[in-house]
Amino acid sequence: MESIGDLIIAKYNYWAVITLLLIGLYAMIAKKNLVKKIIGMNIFQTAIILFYVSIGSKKGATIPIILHGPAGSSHAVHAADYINPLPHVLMLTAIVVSVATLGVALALAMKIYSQYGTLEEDEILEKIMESETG
Amino acid sequence: MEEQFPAIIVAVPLFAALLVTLVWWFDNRFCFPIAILAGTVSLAASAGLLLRVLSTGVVEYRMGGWPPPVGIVYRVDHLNGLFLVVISAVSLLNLAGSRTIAKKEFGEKLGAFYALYLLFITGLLGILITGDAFNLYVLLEIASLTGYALIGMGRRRAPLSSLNYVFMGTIGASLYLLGVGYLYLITGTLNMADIARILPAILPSNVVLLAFILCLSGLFVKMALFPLHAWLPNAYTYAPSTVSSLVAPLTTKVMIYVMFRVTLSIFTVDFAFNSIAVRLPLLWLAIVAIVMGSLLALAQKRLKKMLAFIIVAEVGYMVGGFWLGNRAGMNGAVLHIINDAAMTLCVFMAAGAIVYKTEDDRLSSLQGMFRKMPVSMTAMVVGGLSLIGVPPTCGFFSKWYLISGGIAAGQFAFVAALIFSSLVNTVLFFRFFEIGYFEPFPPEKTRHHGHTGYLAQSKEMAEAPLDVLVPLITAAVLVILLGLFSGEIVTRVIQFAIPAVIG
Amino acid sequence: MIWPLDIIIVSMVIICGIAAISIKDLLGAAILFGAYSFMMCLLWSVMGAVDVAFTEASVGAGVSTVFFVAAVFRTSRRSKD
Amino acid sequence: MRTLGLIAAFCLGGLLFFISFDFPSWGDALSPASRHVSPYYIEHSLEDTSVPNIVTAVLADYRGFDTLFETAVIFSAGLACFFLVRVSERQVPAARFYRHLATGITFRIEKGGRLPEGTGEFERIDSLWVPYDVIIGMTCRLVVPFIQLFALYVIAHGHHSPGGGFQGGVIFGAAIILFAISTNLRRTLKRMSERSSALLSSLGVLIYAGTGLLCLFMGAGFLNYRALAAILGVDQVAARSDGILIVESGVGIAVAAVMVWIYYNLSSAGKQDEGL
Repeated sequence: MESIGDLIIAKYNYWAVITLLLIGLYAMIAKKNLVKKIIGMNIFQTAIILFYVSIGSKKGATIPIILHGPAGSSHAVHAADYINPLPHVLMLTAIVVSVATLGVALALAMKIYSQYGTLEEDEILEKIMESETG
Repeated sequence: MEEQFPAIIVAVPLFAALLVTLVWWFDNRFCFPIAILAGTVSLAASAGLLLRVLSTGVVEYRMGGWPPPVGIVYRVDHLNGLFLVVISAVSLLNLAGSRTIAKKEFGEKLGAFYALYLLFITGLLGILITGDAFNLYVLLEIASLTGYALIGMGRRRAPLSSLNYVFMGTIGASLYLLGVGYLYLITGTLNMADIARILPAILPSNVVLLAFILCLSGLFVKMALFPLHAWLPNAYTYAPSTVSSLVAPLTTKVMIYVMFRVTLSIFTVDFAFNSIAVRLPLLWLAIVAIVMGSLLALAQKRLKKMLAFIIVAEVGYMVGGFWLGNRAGMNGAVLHIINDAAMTLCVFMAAGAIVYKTEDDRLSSLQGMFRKMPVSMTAMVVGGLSLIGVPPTCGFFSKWYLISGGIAAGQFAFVAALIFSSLVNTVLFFRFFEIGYFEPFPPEKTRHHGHTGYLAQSKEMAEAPLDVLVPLITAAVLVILLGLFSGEIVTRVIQFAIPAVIG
Repeated sequence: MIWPLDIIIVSMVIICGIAAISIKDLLGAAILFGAYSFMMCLLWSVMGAVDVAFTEASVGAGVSTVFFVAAVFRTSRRSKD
Repeated sequence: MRTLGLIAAFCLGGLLFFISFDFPSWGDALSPASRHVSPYYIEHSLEDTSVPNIVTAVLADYRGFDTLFETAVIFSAGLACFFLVRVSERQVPAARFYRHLATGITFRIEKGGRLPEGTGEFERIDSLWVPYDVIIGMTCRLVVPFIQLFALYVIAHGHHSPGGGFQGGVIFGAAIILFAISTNLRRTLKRMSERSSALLSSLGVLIYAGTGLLCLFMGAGFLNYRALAAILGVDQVAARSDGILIVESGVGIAVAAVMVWIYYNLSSAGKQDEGL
């Protein structure tokens, strides 16, 4: 039987991921300001990156760079000594995707601002209503 | 060279996109020929690959020469071999018709448009061909990112709709990524075939179930299944014409393909259809999508928005057909993806030609349009007949399969929804036909709408230019040809694409 | 992999995340987002994901913040929520 | 609709929370994720590619195809920002500001007024101009070359230490952005024009994709660097290592150029006239 403390230590990373996911989703759904929504989107994406990095971590292992022996001769490498590198690779890609999405989203927000003069979604919708009826 | 086809299909459009960006800072004129050339090469390679799959079976291509669970692998079977040909043909056809309209819509940024267009195609073709769950996510992001940019260049509400699409699209893709993460956590691999090999040993497992739910809900956001469809109508309506005729036929269909792939090749038929009870809820979701999409389409006053809601209903067809879980239903769903790509291309290209000439897509402004633009309107009618499901056109045959699948599965609500949706489409296109053919020109009304322009007032023929019309006619002919050869397609290709387990 | 340190950083990450979406000044939100990214980067380097942490430090805390500041500078700092 | 969305979000959160009890514990060395594929990378990357940094080896070789598209994603982001916000240069701003270099007096010149360009006595300034700070200007001028040098080191040393094309590229781009912030956008544009940033970003991806195609034409598969052995005149393992270096530098060029390009467009709202 494991105690509550052990359980928390074993899982708190996943719970942090869930909290961050919810913060991001909340900002994307409930906030009206577009920049706030974009920040929420980024938090959502980083939460997923944190999830992958948590999968990769391994107790008692070191960073995934193989230590050279003297004169460059490679000694036998044991998988248990190094942290799982695959999630790190995947997450490098995911970080790049998130910054790319950020750039496009900010460009769109800028275009919206030049069109309507505001970044608040409700004010923008009001202006659209006005222009469509009037 | 033949064994390199899978790499060529994806690498050539990517390479062409880069070349276009290099060239257009010096000369604008080379962009279009380069794009057309790249599209043709990739279509030829897809066709060659499909022939090879038909004769020898599944083709595998190892990226960087690494064997499957270690490296990334491309895997082509009957299902995606067929879609590769369809998607590259549809995008090439639209590209061919884009020249004049794009010049008008994008002006100086024409080169950037073609580069983004090619990157978009690269993403979609890559999604179709890849056999790696994470690689699929990266390609998905390429296709979406370029899609956001292309849609955001439209008029009026386009940037806002595009930003909404960014949010929804990111949620969808991230949920899919999270689902893949859960699968990786439990299996330790990202290769689809490898996951499918490992999964049966660890079932039943809550983590796998959650991964399934996450992947599917992410894909549902991306394909705009009914309660999650909110981003689609505005984005497709306000997008530039050349873009909506590219995005509308392709994105949702490719997402539905991904649903097929994820369910059949990752989670396996046994898990998805027998172990867990998601079949009926998803079928009902599809039924609701069909009914609501049709009803909402009925309420629209603008041509492109009406077509966009028809797409929402059509997504319901394919999702429903798939989750019927029998052979006829799946045949119908796969066939309908192909047919729907062709007929949506046809109607959106026709709509693009009309908007190009009149600058107005309100249904009420289409009066007398048959006399002004006979070819475009005829193409629109062919597409419309296919959406309704009238026999010589392709829409009839896939709907026939779907209905017989529904009857075989005993799901009469699905059959009723299909028939209801056909009736609604009949009403929609008859209204369209009535306005365009029978209503006379309004005597004074047009002058009040500032930019309705001289065209609305003159009664002479004013067709779109020839390089728009030829691809449009080809698309219309394609709709009919696909109908005539649908039996061939099903017996030669599609029936091998569906796992033998499904009876 | 020292878990008390880890828990402190995790809570800092969550606090920065909540602060970034609740502050009314958008420039402040951009800076807080930078702080959030930097905390995240620390967390990852504690977990041994050095490459990811390096990337996050240069992208999330560096360039992303610059983009946010540039966008806020060219639009408006005001936010109602 | 909004409350419905929130309820759905919290349902999702609850579901994720309950399923988290089925997970292997954090840091469990025996979890399936660390047992199936990843040991192969850890144990074989050095002999396959002679790259000690496993992440670099996996990134650029085993899963090099992902990275090609990652670079394509960042390239399309640059292109997309340009496509969305860039406005044509022909739009003349409402008013321009000039500063007389000798006296430090600033002028406002209305639209249509005669511009004192080319005399060499005046300098154009931004409409929200703050007098130059000697400390900031000098520090940035001193620091920028060292940052760039560090960026090159990060790219080149990615085989042995954390880092690689992407990180190095971002740092290089950030150095140029720092220069643009500490002086002004126009001066930066003179050193690195928009056209050259666009061309470089496309060139960077082209290096990567071109290496892949070269391997394809050499008879091996796409991105199979082993085929480069014949060209480079080294053995196959070293060819993989060199191939990784080539594509990493391609990534570095592309990323640096795209970061600068996006900054140009975002900071000036597409006018490329007055920056941050």
